[in-house]
Amino acid sequence: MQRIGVFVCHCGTNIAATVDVKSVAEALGHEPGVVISQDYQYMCSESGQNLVKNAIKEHNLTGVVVCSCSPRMHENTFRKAAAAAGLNPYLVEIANIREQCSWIHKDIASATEKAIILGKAAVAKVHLNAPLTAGESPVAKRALVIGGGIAGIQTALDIAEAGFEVDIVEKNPTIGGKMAQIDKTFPTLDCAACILTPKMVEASQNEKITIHSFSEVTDVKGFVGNFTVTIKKKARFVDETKCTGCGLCTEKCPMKKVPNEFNMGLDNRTAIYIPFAQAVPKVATIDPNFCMMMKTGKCGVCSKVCSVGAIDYKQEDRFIEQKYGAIVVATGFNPIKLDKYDEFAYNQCPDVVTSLELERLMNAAGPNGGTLLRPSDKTHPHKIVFVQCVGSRCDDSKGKPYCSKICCMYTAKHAMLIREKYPDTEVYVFYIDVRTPGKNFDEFYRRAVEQYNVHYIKGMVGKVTPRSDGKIDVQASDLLANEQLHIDADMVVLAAAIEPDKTARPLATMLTTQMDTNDFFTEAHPKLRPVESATAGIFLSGACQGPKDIPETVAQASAAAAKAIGLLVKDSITCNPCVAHSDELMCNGCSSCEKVCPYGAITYIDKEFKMPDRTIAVRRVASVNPAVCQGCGACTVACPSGAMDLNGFSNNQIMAEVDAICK
Amino acid sequence: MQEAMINRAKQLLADGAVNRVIGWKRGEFAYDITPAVFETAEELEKEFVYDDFTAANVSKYLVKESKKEGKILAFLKPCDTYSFNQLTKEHRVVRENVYIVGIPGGPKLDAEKIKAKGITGILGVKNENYTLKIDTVYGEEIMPFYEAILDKCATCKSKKHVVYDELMGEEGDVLDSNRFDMVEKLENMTAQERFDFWRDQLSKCIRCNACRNVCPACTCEKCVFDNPNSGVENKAPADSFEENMFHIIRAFHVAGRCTDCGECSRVCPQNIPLHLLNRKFIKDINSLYGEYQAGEDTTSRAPLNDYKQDDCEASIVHERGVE
Amino acid sequence: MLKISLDKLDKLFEAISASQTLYIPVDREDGAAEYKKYESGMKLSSALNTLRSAKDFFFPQTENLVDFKMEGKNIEVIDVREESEDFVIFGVRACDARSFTILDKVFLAEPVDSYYKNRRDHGTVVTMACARPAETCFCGTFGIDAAAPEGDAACYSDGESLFIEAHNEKGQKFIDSISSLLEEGDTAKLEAVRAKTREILKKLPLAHLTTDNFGGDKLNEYFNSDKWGELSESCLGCGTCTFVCPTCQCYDIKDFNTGHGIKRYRCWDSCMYSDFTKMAHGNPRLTQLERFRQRFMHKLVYFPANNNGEFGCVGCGRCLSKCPISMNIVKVMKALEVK
Amino acid sequence: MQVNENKEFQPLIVAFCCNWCSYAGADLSGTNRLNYPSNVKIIRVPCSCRVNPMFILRAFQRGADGVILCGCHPGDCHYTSGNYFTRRRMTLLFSMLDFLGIERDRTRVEWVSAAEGAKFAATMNEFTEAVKKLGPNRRLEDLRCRKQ
Amino acid sequence: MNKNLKEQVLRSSGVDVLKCMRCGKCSGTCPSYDEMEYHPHQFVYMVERGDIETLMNSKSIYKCLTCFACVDRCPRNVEPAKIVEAVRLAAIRQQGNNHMNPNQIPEMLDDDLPQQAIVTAFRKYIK
Repeated sequence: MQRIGVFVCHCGTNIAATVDVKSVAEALGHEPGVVISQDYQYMCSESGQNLVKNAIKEHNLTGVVVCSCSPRMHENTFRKAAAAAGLNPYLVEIANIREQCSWIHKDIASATEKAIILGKAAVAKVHLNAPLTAGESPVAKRALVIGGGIAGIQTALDIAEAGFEVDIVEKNPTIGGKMAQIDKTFPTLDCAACILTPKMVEASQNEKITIHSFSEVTDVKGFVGNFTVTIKKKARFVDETKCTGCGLCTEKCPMKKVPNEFNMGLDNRTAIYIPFAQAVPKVATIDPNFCMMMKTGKCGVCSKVCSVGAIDYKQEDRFIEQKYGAIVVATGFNPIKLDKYDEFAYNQCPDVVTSLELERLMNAAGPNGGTLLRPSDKTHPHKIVFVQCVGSRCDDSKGKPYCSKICCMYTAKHAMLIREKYPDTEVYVFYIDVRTPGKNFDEFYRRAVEQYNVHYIKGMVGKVTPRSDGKIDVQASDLLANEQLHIDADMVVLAAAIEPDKTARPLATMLTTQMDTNDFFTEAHPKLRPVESATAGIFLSGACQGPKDIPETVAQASAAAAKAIGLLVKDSITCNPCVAHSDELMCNGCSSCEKVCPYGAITYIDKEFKMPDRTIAVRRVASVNPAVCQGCGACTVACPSGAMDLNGFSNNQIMAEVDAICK
Repeated sequence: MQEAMINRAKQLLADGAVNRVIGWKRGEFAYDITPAVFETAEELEKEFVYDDFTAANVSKYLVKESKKEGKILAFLKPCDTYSFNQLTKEHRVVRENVYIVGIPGGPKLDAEKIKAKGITGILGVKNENYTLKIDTVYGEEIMPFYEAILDKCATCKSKKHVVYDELMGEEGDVLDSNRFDMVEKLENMTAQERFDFWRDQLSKCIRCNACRNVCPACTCEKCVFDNPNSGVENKAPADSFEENMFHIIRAFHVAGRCTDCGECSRVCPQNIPLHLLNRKFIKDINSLYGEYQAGEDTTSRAPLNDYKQDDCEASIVHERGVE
Repeated sequence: MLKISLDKLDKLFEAISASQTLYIPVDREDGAAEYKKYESGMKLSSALNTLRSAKDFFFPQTENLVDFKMEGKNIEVIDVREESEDFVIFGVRACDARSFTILDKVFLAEPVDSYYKNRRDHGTVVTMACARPAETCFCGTFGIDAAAPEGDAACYSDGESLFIEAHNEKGQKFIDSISSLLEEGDTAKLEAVRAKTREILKKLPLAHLTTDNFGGDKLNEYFNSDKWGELSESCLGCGTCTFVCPTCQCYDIKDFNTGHGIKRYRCWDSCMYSDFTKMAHGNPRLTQLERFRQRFMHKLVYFPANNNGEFGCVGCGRCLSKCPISMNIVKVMKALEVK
Repeated sequence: MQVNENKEFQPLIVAFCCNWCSYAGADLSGTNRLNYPSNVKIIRVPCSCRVNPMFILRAFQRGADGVILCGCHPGDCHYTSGNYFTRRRMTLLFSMLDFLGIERDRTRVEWVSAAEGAKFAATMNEFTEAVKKLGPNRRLEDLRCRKQ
Repeated sequence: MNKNLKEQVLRSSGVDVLKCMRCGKCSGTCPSYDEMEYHPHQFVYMVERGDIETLMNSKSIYKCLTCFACVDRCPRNVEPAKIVEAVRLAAIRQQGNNHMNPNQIPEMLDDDLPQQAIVTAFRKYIK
């Protein structure tokens, strides 16, 4: 016979104002099996919890029902309290009489009646609760970081620092990401390469870190602590272990007309290339789309000049499989394509550039060796117009609905750098709002205005028209002056919105993590768990979760690392005991459940059974791996015989709730 | 045909290729034929029958038989092969233990249909050029063959065997049947009319479980309706609700798995058109998720164990047909 | 004998139903016949027999026995029995009429089943002689004369008139209540019809089936017969035979929680079902073979053993035509019989 | 279900809500004090795909007048694909109930995210109204369970 | 501020002025900018404030070319040109200020009145 305790919380007046808690406690006291039914001011308080604990001991309770706030709030609190008093924590059920009762109903009579019914349902369910013990599953002591930008590098370094093996998977031939392309950083104006490249080197030299450059994740199986990841090492046609990065091949390669992605296509590279001088790993890669040898079979220059014989035209993609305990996603961002914004003439005029292109134009390693020249005629621009919010803050049909966050600051940086280096150049910035929250950020922006005389104009550029004389007519409104301006600019710089990398969406599917409509990864909680995904063991680092500047990215990278380390230090993790299980005697082995399981938690075994008709039979039956199962219950409905059931939400428990509600 | 089948079976038994044969056994009258397992040539000679009344689908028996020692020869009609394939897909039969000989199917005859004509005291039935000559204690009676065929044969979906080791007779084609006509007719009724129709039908149910027990898709080790722990078990429909519950859930459990073999309606002692429930699911699946024929192959995903991201919403039910 | 013209049947039914509930077999849309409560305009079915047997009237498929209400630790028991009202079942065939005798032996033996008795006391069985027996009929095997049915009162038709005679007091009372519609008639033609029926009965394919080699003393001959295996191998384990059978009388008692009380009801059970007579220790008959054997041993051996040689079958032939795989008591008897 | 001669018909609505989106959405409508009728009683399930058609029929058997099933928006399932299966199952089940002549407006599936407290409340208001219009569930009830 | 007028302009234009984020791109792109006393972004803002009579009395409503450049360029799909058009329409309607009302019609009808005229009147005055 069950001995159930019912505890009704007032939650101050939150519940008690619209629910007559005394009558609820009284009514539930008459339910079968209930031996004690009490109400209390704040059940979640320490004294409230003590009330529960004492009752468990005193009445030797076999089940506890707490009528209080949402189980999403305090289910854990009361489970822990029960466990402390020696009752299996899964013998606790919560009736949600606050969020789903007192807060939504005004009439005391009907709210009280509903609270009683919800309480009865919880009592009916707890009658059927079984004590559950959480299983444990081992943790593979290795982390995977997907993406080798500053976010991935920082995360990997921090995890390695804590003593764990960590692999970086980077789809490009080198790590470094966007930061490697940036010239200077705000608000300190120090050189990006100067602070990034030491980290890249550190990563490459750290014994605990393995860098899989020019590689992609192609498959993810498993679950927290126990992921099995397949990594495709794309063929770079150069043996990484032999190549010394001497660069001779890149000098000799006859195919020199390949647009250089590192410089945003503003200059060219060779078919065999090392993206930039400080690339890590400093290994050449052959671009098979342009290599003469690969395309026509005639050339082989690089192979001839390579003294270590690293060139291998026959190399194929390789797949490696590795076990990981934790995965950190750091897939970063890209500026959006500006093709559809005709009004800015980006596709028509080479002197209309994006901000990232401007970074390369100004960089010493860039196409012009650091001198700012117009791409069209290589002359000094004397009038430059910056356009903010290109594709950001748009209606969905026009662009990205969000603020890209970094543009205001990097534009101020660009304006300032140009005015510093070329004082004869006039700089106009057309803005909608200048958004500069952050340490020393607004001061930085003010310096651009006050110290460098950058013209900030509130208003948006309506149309950019390249003129035949080489000038660019920028037509814009000055909202404060209430006039329309025409500026004959030499260059126009567009602050293109940023978006998550395209590889993120398929990756999210592999990882079974959620994304928002903009393809940014969704964090487990927007405030309290900003670096974890909702899928256990998957963490988020950098701009893949939302637009971020470098300091924020690094901060999140370290935070993600800390979370991953917190997981990796454990030898095993406690599993959710509310998982599916199959009654082997009833199972038909039909494979329906396996087909709907998103985690591959169900396998089949041939097992010998003593059948009810006294015969021995070998039968195919389903077996659930409790460490893999996440407890969704899809299998329980797919199973026609009802052999598959779910702990904590069993068929009978849910039906008992239905019955109690419909009583 | 029968002679050829007996000969082939004897040959296979003699070769040792199989050690048993599943087929049909002669009864007391012309029509009361029982599925049976034969082990010897003598038994085959004496009792094996294949004629216009051998409608029973023997594939379900193979769930048990295919797990026994040795190989069994199964004569399967086209519709039976669909059931067999579906059972193979669900790992309910051991394919290797069954030697399948595909045989031409129906149309098969329904003794009830003959009796419904007022013809009783049947002593023998002969098919002469699609006219039935029925010998009765009250004299000879005549009726057209096609007026006595089983409903399931009248709406035959396919005369093609989807699985076999060898074929006897000519292979047929998948047919363009009119099997959804009745479902459509019901869909076009008002909700009240549909309700009345089904209340009328389902209230006849005596819960004998014949539909379930004959169904090749219902091979559960223990049916939820027989399992006292399931909370829905019952031996008799004590209430109109339970008639609904049993038939809805049964149809749902076989949805996407039912091959539309029609055995449920054939065996129903109360003549409830149960196949309409299954066909409703089949029709919905075809129209909402693309054509799907259960049992056609052994690899495709059952529609209910599958999804597409752009599947229609459940609200589609509110938007179509007659309220 | 008293008679009424066949074209005046309507008047007869009207008269009966004016004083008590009358049930007659009528044709259903799907061609099968079933008993229906008589309402004006209904036509008596000409079918040989109803699809379901007439046992429903005295032993319905489900029947509420008692209600419980629970309040805290108190259980209130509510007797839901109601005294039946008088009713007449008209047109019962000879086989079904005999089935009541068999059911009586079960339900009216001590301890008397008061639910059954209540209905039995209030029901008047008016039988109807068969004129066109079917190939599935074998009532003769059990000593039943289809041309002379039992029952409280019996009817015979000569094609023009319906003749009625009483077999007991209840039957006489029934006839008295409608006597104004009846007239004395000449039975010569009727006797000719009956003779013809008996001729046909003799010609039926199962006419020669006898129970000579079955009975209460044959336990050892048949229980371990090696025939059971092949006989039962095709059995689907459905309950069709038992549910259409006029003599099957097994039932189960179950409780149903309505949410606001408990209903204790009984419903037909079938020995073909896997959980038949399942008890705390488990199931005494684990295989379909055992369950199959139970049904036929019960009808052919156990029942006669306990009931002075009365067999538990009346040869109505329902199971012959309704079994999904056409396995039936006739095939069992023929296969099993040791002469 | 309760019918009182003086009061208007108050339907009983059973709502199955998935733990991750819709139950949280229901909580949010509580947090935002958005009213919906007390006729609605919520049962928490881990995922909408946990809801067996039998539960829905059971609710109708026991006196529910309407059953609504809420889950994450397609594509947002916490378990990645659960609600896709739900969608197919419920579409077919509801279609079958419709085929049997059960009123369509007694059943519904709605996707409610954890952020859509307002949608949850609006949905419940609407659904309750729709069921109220239909009156008590008479076509799929168990007479034994009817309250006197 | 004239609430009814605002209501009318919003309804007839179908524009949600609250979507405007005041970037001024509409005015930045407007070819008639210099001709207009009030510019597209001002139209949106002034309608939001309910200051519609001012716009109706301004020549600006006739200077708009309805070229839809602002509609095309607006990042937030506010569609200023539709606002201008709606204000223009409001002005046209008010000129007569003699709306026809269905229940006035019967007494105005006589046999000589062409049916076309009634239909036209409805089109003109009731929208």
